[in-house]
Parts: sequence; C-alpha cells; structure tokens
Amino acid sequence: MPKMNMVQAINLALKEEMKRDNNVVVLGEDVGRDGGVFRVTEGLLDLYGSERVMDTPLAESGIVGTAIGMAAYGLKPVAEIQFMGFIYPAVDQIFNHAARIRSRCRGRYTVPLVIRTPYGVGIKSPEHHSESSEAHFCHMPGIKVVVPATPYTAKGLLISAIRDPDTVVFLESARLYRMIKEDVPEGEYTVPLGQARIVQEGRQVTVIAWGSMLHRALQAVSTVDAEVIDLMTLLPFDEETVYKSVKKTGRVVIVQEAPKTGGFGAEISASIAEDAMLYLKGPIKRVTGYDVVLPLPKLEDYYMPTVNRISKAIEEVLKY
Amino acid sequence: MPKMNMVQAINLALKEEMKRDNNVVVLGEDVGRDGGVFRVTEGLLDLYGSERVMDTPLAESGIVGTAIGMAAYGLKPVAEIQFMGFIYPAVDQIFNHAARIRSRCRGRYTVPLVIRTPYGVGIKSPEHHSESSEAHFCHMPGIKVVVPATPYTAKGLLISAIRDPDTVVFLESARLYRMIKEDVPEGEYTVPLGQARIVQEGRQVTVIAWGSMLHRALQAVSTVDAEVIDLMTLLPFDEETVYKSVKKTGRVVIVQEAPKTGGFGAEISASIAEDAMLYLKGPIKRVTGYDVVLPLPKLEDYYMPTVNRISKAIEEVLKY
Amino acid sequence: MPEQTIESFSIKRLEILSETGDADAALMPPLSEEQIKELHELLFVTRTFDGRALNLQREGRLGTYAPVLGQEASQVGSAYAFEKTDWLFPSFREMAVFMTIGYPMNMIFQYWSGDERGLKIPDDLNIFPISIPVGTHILHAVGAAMAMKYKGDKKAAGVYFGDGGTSEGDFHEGMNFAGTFKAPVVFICQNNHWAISVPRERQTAARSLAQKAVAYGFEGIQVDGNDVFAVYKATRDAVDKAKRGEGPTLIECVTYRMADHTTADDASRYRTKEVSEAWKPKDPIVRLKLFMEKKGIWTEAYQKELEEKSKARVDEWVKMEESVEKPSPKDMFMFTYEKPTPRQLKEMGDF
Amino acid sequence: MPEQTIESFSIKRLEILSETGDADAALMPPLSEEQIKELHELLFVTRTFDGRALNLQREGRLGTYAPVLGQEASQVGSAYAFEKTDWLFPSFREMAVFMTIGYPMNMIFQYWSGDERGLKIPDDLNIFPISIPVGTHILHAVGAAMAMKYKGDKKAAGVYFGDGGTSEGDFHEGMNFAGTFKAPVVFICQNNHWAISVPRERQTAARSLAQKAVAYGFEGIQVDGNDVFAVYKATRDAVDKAKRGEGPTLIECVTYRMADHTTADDASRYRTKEVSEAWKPKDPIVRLKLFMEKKGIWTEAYQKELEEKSKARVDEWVKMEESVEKPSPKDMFMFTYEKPTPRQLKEMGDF
Ligand SMILES: Cc1ncc(C[n+]2csc(CCOP(=O)(O)OP(=O)(O)O)c2C)c(N)n1
Ligand SMILES: Cc1ncc(C[n+]2csc(CCOP(=O)(O)OP(=O)(O)O)c2C)c(N)n1
Ligand SMILES: [Mg+2]
Ligand SMILES: [Mg+2]
Repeated sequence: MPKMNMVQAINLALKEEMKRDNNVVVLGEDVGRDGGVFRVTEGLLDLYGSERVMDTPLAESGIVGTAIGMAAYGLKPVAEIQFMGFIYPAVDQIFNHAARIRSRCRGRYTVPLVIRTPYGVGIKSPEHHSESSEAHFCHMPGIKVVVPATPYTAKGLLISAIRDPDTVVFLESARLYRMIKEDVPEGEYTVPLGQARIVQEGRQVTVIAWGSMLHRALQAVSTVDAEVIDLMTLLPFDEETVYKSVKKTGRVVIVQEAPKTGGFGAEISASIAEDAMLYLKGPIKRVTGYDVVLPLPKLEDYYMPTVNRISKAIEEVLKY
Repeated sequence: MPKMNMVQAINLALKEEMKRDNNVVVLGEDVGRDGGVFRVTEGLLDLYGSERVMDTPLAESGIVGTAIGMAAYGLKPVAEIQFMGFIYPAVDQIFNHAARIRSRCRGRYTVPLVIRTPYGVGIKSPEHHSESSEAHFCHMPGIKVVVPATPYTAKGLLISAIRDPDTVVFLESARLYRMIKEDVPEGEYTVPLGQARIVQEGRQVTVIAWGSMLHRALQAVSTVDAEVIDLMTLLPFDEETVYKSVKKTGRVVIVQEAPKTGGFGAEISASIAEDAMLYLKGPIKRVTGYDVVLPLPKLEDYYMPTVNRISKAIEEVLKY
Repeated sequence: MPEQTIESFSIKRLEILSETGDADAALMPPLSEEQIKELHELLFVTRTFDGRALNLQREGRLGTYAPVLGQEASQVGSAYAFEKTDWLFPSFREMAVFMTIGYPMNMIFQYWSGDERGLKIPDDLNIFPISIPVGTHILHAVGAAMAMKYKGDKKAAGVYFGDGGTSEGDFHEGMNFAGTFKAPVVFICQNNHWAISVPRERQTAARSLAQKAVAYGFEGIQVDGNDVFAVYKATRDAVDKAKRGEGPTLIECVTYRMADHTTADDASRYRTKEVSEAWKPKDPIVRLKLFMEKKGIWTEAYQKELEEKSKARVDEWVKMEESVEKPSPKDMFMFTYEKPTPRQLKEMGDF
Repeated sequence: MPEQTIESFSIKRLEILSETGDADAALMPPLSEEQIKELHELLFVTRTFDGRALNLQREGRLGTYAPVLGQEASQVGSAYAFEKTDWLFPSFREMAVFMTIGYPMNMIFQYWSGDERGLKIPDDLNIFPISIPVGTHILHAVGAAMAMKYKGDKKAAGVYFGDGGTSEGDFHEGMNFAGTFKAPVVFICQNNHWAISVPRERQTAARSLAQKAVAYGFEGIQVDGNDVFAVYKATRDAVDKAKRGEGPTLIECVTYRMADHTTADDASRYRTKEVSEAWKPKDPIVRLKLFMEKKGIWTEAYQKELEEKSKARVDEWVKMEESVEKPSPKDMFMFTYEKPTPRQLKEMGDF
C-alpha cells in the first residue's frame, strides 16, 4: 500500500471521487493551474478540465454562495477557502443559506457541499493564516464539521463528506499536511461521519483531541494509561464514544488549538458535565490556545498547547 | 424617576452620550429619518443631524468596516445591525479587524466601536429575525460581548460600552424591548462591563442567564431558594461571581436561548467543571434552544426554553 | 501619448407602453391577444392577492408581510419571459413572480403565516424559496447558472432583488462571477426607489442602477418597470442571449413601492404622500388596461368577470391555507439534516 | 418613446513618460529636479530593499515575503502625492509606500520576520498597519475619510489594493459608501495582472478596472503604473479633488508583478517566462533613468553613489532589525484588549 501524507491522501480522494461522479466539481482561488497553494488540488485541472476545476475570482462569499447554487442544482461542489482566516466573508452564506436551505423549503432543495480549508498554527505564516475557528461552525445546526488528523482518515472522511447530503466544513491542519505519512489504500473506502475513533485504549484518563492536537496528545500520554479519542467529526460529535470512555476512566483532558473561551472543547466538557458527571473523579481540564489575538510566527509556538502543557493537565487530573 | 422600557433607556443613553461627546456618531440602515426599525435611534437625527446619524447603504460589512475606520481615526461610532441574523456579512470585519487592529499595530490604532443589534426569538418575524448568535462573538479574543436584560442596566451598560476602548458587541433582546418598564434615571451613570449581577440571592441552586432568558429564569425560580445571576457581560464573563455562587449552592442551571451545541452556556459549564468542580453536588444542566434551524413563528414558542423546561432542570439538579 | 479614451459605454432605457396605453409598434414583442390578457390577469390577481394579504395581516391571520403594490409589471413581465425549465431566485417581495409561474398561492399565504411548509416548492416548479437576507441569493442563481452551463442544459437562471440589494457585497461578487464565467443568468433589479426608509439616491451615487453592469463587463439596461411589455421584452432578450451562451444581463426595472415596506413599517415617517401620489398615473395595470381598451380586448364585462374570478381564486387560497393542519413541533427537527442527529433525537423526546 | 440612451461614460488612460524616457510636456506635473531625483532614489532604494528581503528570506531570516519588484512606480508615485497629514491604508505588498513616507524600514524587516512590533507605527506617520485579508481594509480608509469629513479636517485617505482585491465584496461596499458620502478618499488599484495564479482576465470580465468606478457614480482613470509621473499626477489630482470636497476617485495603475506572488509561491507553475520578459522594457526605473539622462541629471557617478547609499541604508536596516530583542511571550496578552482580562492574567501565569 502506498505511503502518503495528508496532501496526497486528500488529493487522491478528490481524484477518485471526481472520476466516480461527474457531478463533483472543485472551485476556489488558485485551485486550478496552480493546484492550490498547498498543492492539494494538484493535477485535477489536467485530469478534469477547467469546467470542473474552477479558478474563481478572489471572493470567498462568492465561492461558497455560487457553490450553494451549484449544489442545489444537483452538483456536488468541493469549494476551497485558501486559509481558514479568510472564511469569514463566507460565514453568511454558510450560516444563513448552506445550513438552512433544506429546512427553508422542507427538503425540496438541499446543499450537498464540502468546504475545505487549511487551518491552524505551525507553518510560520503571516497574520490570518493560522486560525482554528472550528467552534463557530460547530454552533450552527444544519452543517457538519470534520477535522481529520491522519492521512488515512482524511481520505475516508473526505469521501464521506463529498457523498454526504448536507454541507460539510472540512478542516485540514496545515501543520499536518506533510508531517505524517502512513499507508493509504488507493480506491474506495469511507470513514463514517459522526463517529469518533479510539486511537489508544486506556483506563486512567480520557484525552480528547482532533486534528493537529491529536499528535501532541499522543506524545503527552506516552507514559500514562490513557484512552485517546480522535473526535474526527465535531458536529455532530460522537457523544456515545466519549461518554463510554469517561465512564471507564472518570478523568478527562480535552486538547484544542483554538483560544480557550468558547472553543469546541467547552461543548465537550459541558456535555460530559451534564450527561456523565456522576462518573467523574475530578475536574475536566481543557488545554487550549490562549485567549489572545493569534501571534505572528515569532511567538506562535508559545501560543499553541505544548506536549508539556498537556502532560501537566493529565498529571493534575490524575491527582483525583 | 421616569419609568422606561428598554427602547427608551437605550435611546436615552445614545442621546446623552452624543451630547457629551461630539465624537460619538451613529450609523446603520434606517437609523436616521426612520429612527431604526425598532425606534431605538428615534429623534437622534433631529438632534444631531445627518452627519452624525448616518443612514447607510444596505451593506453590513460596509457599516462595520467604515465604522472601524472612523473609530481608528478618533470617533466613537455606534453601528446598528438591523437584526442579528444579518450580522454575518460583518463577521469578517469584526473578527479579522475590529478584534485585532490594536494587537496588529501594538496599540497605535484602536477600535472603540459599539455594534448594537437586536437578537432573539419572540416577535413573530420572518426567517433570520430571531437569532441569538452571541456564542460566535464570545469566541473571539479582542472584542467584548454585552447582553442587557433590563432597561436600567441597558442604559448603564451602553454608556460603558461607548466609553470602552475596545469593540463591544451589544445585543438587545427584541422581545424585551417593550416588555418591561422600570425606573431609569436621566443623566449619567454606568454599569461596568465584565461584572455579573446577582438578581436574587439563594442557597440551593445557581441559575445563570442573560438577556431575555433572565426573565424566564426568574419566573421558574419563584418557589425555589435559588441564586439568580444575570451575566450581563458574556465576554469576558465574571468568573468570580459565578464560582462564588457555585461554591455556595453546589448546583447549576444555565439558561440560553441559542441552540444548545456550542452555545455560550457550554463555556460557563466547562469553566465551572474545570475550576469549581469540587463544589458541585451533581450535573450542570443547560436549558437551551434546540439544535435546529430556528423555526418560523408558528413553531418558535416550542423552540425557546420555557419556564416549564427551566423548572424541570432545577428540579433535576435539586435531586443531588 | 497623452490622455486617451480607452473605453466608452452607454446605458439604454427601454419603454414600449406609454401611460396613455399606446405601444411602440417597432419594439412591441410578439404577444398574442391571449397572452396579453393573461398578463393583465396576472397583474390583476396579484393585486387582489396582495390586498387580501394586507387585510389578513391586520386581522392577525398573517405575520409580517411585504406588499408588492405598484411593482406587479416588473415581476409579471419578467417572470413571464422565462420557460418552465428555467430557474428563478426570488427575494421576499416576489408575490407576482410566484403567481406568474403558477405557484400554489395558498402556500404563499401559509408561508407568511409563519409556516415553513408554504415553501415546500412543488417538484414541477423551479423556483428557489424566498430569501430574506438582502442580495445573498444572487450568488445562488449565478452558481445554478454555472451548473447549467457545465451540464450543457439549455436553461437560464433569473434572480430578483431591489435597489437596496445592489449595495451588498454579494451582489458584486455574483455579478462578477457571472461575467467571468459567462453564466446564463438574468439579473432583475426592481428599483422601487426605497430600501425601507432609504431613498434610491442615498443608496448609491450612480445615476442608474443599470450602469453597475459596466463594472463587470456585460450589458445593463434600464426599463420602465411599470410597462409590462418593456419588462417582458428586455427579459426575453436577455434569456435568449443567456441561452445562446452570450452571458448575463442586468435589467433595472424602474418602478415604485406604493405601500409600506412591510406591514411592520410606517412609510409616513420618512416620505410624503405626494411623492407616491406622483407615481399613480404610471400604474402598470391602468396602463395595460388602456392599451387593451384601445385594442378592443378590454370591456367592462371582461373587467367584472376578472374581478370576480380573482376574488374567487384568492378566497379559495385563503380557505385552503386555513384548512391546513398546524405544524408539529417535531417538524423543527426533521429538516435540519437529512437525518436527525443523536442529540436531536434526544431533544425530540420533549415533544 | 422607444429605446433611448440615458447615460454615457468614457474611461481615460494617462501616460506621461514613454519607455524611451520622453515626457509629455503638456501633462508633466510641476516637479523640481530635486523631487525627480527623490522619486528616482525612492524607486531605487525600494528595489534594493526588496532584493535584500528575498535574500534574507532564502537564508531563513525572514518569513514569507511579498516582493514589490516592478510595481515601484505605482507605489512611489502615488504615495508621494499625499501630504504627511493624510492617511494611507496599505495592503501587504506596499513596501514602496512605506519607504516613500519615511517609515523605519528596519521595522518592515521586523514585521516580515514574524514580529508584530514592526507595525507599531510611529506616532508622526499616518499609515495603517499592513492588512492581509484582501480588499477588507478598503472600508477602513472610507470610514476614516468619512470621519475626516465629519471633523472638517482637510485631509484625504489613500488606499492600496490589487486587481484581485476588486473582486471582494468589501471593495464594492467601500466604493459605494465613498460615492454615497462623497468621502475624501483615493482608491489606488495596482493592476499587476495577477492574483497569485489567477490572471487579470479571469478576475473580471471588465476590460479595465478603472471602469468599475462607473458603478458608483464617480470617476475612474487608468494610468500607466510604471510611469511615475503619470501615477503622481493622477493621484495628486485625485487628492486635491478629494480635499475640495468633490469626492472619491479610482485610479487603476497598470503594472506587472515581475516576481513570484510571495516567497511561498512558484510562478513558473502558471505563467511562462516570456510573459514577464515582455514587461522588462517597461521597467519604471529604467524609464525614469532615461528621462533623467536626457535632462542631464543622471550620470554614472550619480548612479554609483545612489547604489552605495542604497546598499548602506538597507544594510543599516538589516543590522537594526537583527539587534532587536526577542519578543516576550507575555506580549501576546498585552494588546488583545486595553487591559488584560482576569482570564488572560491567569493564563499569563504560564510564562
Ligand atoms: C442582509 C440584510 N440586511 C438587512 C435586512 C433588513 N431589510 C429587509 S428588506 C430591507 C430593504 C431592502 O431594500 P431593497 O433591496 O430595495 O428591496 P425592497 O424592500 O425595496 O423590495 C432591509 C434593510 C435584510 N433583510 N437583509
Ligand atoms: C480575503 C483573502 N482571501 C485570500 C487571501 C490569500 N491571498 C493573498 S494575496 C492573494 C492574491 C491577491 O491578488 P491581488 O489583489 O491582485 O494583489 P497582489 O497579490 O497582486 O498584490 C490571495 C488570494 C487573502 N489574503 N485574503
Ligand atoms: Mg427597494
Ligand atoms: Mg494582483
């Protein structure tokens, strides 16, 4: 089986899905001739032509808004937003339309759309190139939010997202793009949306992470009997798997790259505090980015949750 | 002292602040001649002229973006977004600029801007006129989020917001606008940002709410020895007051109008589960809107947390 | 090589039917007597519907409603120019568009009564649901048009918005995508002179809205929006052009919002009676009636019959609307996703 | 009353300095020899700075950097036309603008090395910090201009953006607000023919970007962006007009991005060498040099001195940048709000 990094795995998913289904089209800034600024869409233009792989004008609301129209007409657009920090002009189209059109017309029109965007700190980029704003999208009923942490799951999740009948925001950690390689089969397989993955079983503490933070979490638990959950789908998240683990371990650490306040870690913590509280032995700890405007590269390493901070949080909850 | 409803109280705050400080200007859709669709800016145009009370073109990003420029230049703009459901086109300006300009240039320019907008269910309006999307704004370091629940606090908080050196998103429950009247002094007073208000002291359970939900919470506790907290400022929220109450009561119910998942109630719950867990007697309950696309008026009453649902949650936590 | 002129543009205005009911023969589109009567009936029944909606609202039987009074020709004339397989994208004031394509108007009453099910578009009609956020649906029309082109379908998209709508960023992005991709889309701007309380002159410093097309490299044309023939002809030409693969067109229909913005609005706060009075002689229905009279196809008897028929149809729609069962609270959960999530299933337990 | 023309527009293009170094005397702005030399020096030192930045980046001493090569005249000529009290709003490629107003260029190196403190604008300079999200800062310039007008300050705002920037909704909303409020703002669009890999023709179907002003009811003009005199004259006229209260102007500077989009980009993926080679003869510095030579104010000796001086200045900025102390992690918390929040204070305990 070929070893692939995440860029290659996602690229392969796109190629295969476009081959399988003529209705799958790709659009965004620089996704065509350039193959995307991270080369995730490399080769698609040559394979499928500029009618299906559309370099758009520089306008994010335009990209998502026209993709909504395409999706309602019957296509399955995969729209790319160049960096997550530039997704905000499209928030209105995502919240007020992609998430709602099915409801608005009681199912006559639907929006089977995938919005891919790289997120996160770690590539030493200018301002706005390092955001992880998943929490905003997780507070919008009608869309789904997926964050893969490995090449294998990335391919399988993206195929599921493309085939999903609803709008999926698909977040790709730019830091992970070329960091890890693993076996990724060619050909069709899916990883289902809405299901978490237990990466490592354990009994003393449940560590919950997604995307780039999974790998730091895994480093931090090397000497602990920890159960590590890769959430994969954030909205809707797999409550069952989380609660089952909490019932077993009684201790929880949640790791999130975004600033702490109002991040998605809060929802997981609050859900546990509501539905699995009686199994808890002590406080639920969140290890997160700080509540600050994301710093430029000189300070970005200080911003992100470190292995050390995660370890300390685990130690603390293990005290109970 | 004159009795005022919230529209009158906010209107008075605007009038007084504009009188006190020439740099305070008002802009938005229909804020001038029409006095705003809820009449909150009524009379300002006649008092202060169209140079200070600006009817803008129909463009929310334009309203907030130009207001940012005005604020950086030295004015103190109060921008109105006609309904919270229409704030999304301005999210990019709020997140990527209003929240960050101070940081970007290390304080050389700042954005002392207030963005007022009516929110919430309850006025039997068309789609997009009933949103409570405060949680999105509470996950953005660099801005503040304020939600008054009474005419008196609304006036004092708005004055504080206008004088605040940072951008404040100021949310006004449309349902409350004319629902309650209370004594509101003319002339200057402020209610500080960042501080919660204990509306009713109690020992058995802490009920936390903001904006329109406060009044339903108060109805629900009529037969219980509950401490009721009106959060008033959501970002940054008054952790001290909340934890102090939780330490006393050991039981918590949080009431939020927005859909449950990823709402601001999650942050409060998670903070408690992290920093005050050991004082808790049982689960933290959230009573919230459902995780659905907000229904049109025929079903909106079913969507909102009812007094009955709040009471039931209180009963439940009292079991522990 | 000093200053030189590199581009020149001009904006045209089309009028066919005068206020006295005379039509310019050279420009008159080929419409049969039957069709002209059909247009007249559509205008008239829309006005009847609109008046009834206001009454129902006053009685508390509808929620907020956005009247179409005065703008009927802009909507009927344009919608009539599309084929059934084309896709239309209305804003919130397009009652006459729904009427023209044969939408079950009882469902439009149902929608304004606060019930989503009124927008469960019948499968054989290609109209998008009402879109409230101003200007935003323009992009959907452009995207659908791009999809039509990609699929090789010989169809066009038509999208409706107001003078206020031209100020939104999404209008700009939609126009620009349409121009760049030569999408088969017709932009129908009803310049009714007001965006709630903001008059047209304060919405933009451009003297016409049609000229905004210059920014995107395609044609913009202004028409008398109260002249159903001019609106029809301009739209028909634009639809044909789109289907020939020659790209988009912007049509500015100059008309007037004769009523309040919505039933929640009070226009007397910001405009005088006189200014709307001045538009009365331009009424689209009066004008068409004068034309038909001159042609001998309008008689008192015809009019009486039309009035009765219109009233009967509207009565029937009201009755149908009122016989609809209340929605179930569970409905809230059924259309957020294709299938309810586990959390939603739990929440549904409350009902 | 059939079809009639209701509006006509034409778009002009201004060129003063030919590729052979000859200036159109009738259009030549009143610039002294000193000023012309100053312009030449600004162009030249910017190019030296820009080349050094690329080197530093390759050595890993700067992060991603956006070179200005080829566009120097568009920036120097325009920035030179503003007064010190006017406010400028750069995008991310405006190194020559910062240079022209006398910004401490060591701080620009510092910024691109990933340190916010490089944008702590000195109090006596009225330039906004670099704005990365394309097109968004246009609104800030318009808002500041509206504030200038409200305050009665005789100032203008100038805002810089690219051909790609004209596609964003914020460009549209900014242009429209500016027109509606007659704000004293000058829109300076550097059409460098590329938005990363997307060529100008695929950005919009409009044949010029200047014509986009038609949509907003004010003047748009195209200038040869490699002709520092034409850029200066057009901007100066626009600034004066703004200060006379006559509203905004859009200036399209037609130029070329000679280098990669940024150091993270590889332009050979999407454009051939030939297409950029074709722009070499239009180089703004060569052209001005030829002009100066003809006027007798350019000599080999002058050039040599200029080169040495430029190199020395850039060396000095590099040295200054490198002597700066590392930022403290605590800095992260100090500029989010005026005062850190209680939660931030707790978080700061980690350092
Ligand atoms: C994005 C957005 N902002 C504000 C509103 C509130 N609003 C509803 S209609 C309207 C005015 C629309 O004017 P125009 O586009 O001219 O259409 P008309 O009402 O005249 O048909 C406004 C401001 C909205 N619906 N959407
Ligand atoms: C809103 C937004 N979307 C995407 C980007 C990524 N991006 C940076 S520069 C650029 C192209 C800009 O082109 P243009 O406006 O012509 O300016 P130029 O780079 O040519 O100076 C893009 C797409 C961004 N910075 N901001
Ligand atoms: Mg209008
Ligand atoms: Mg460019």
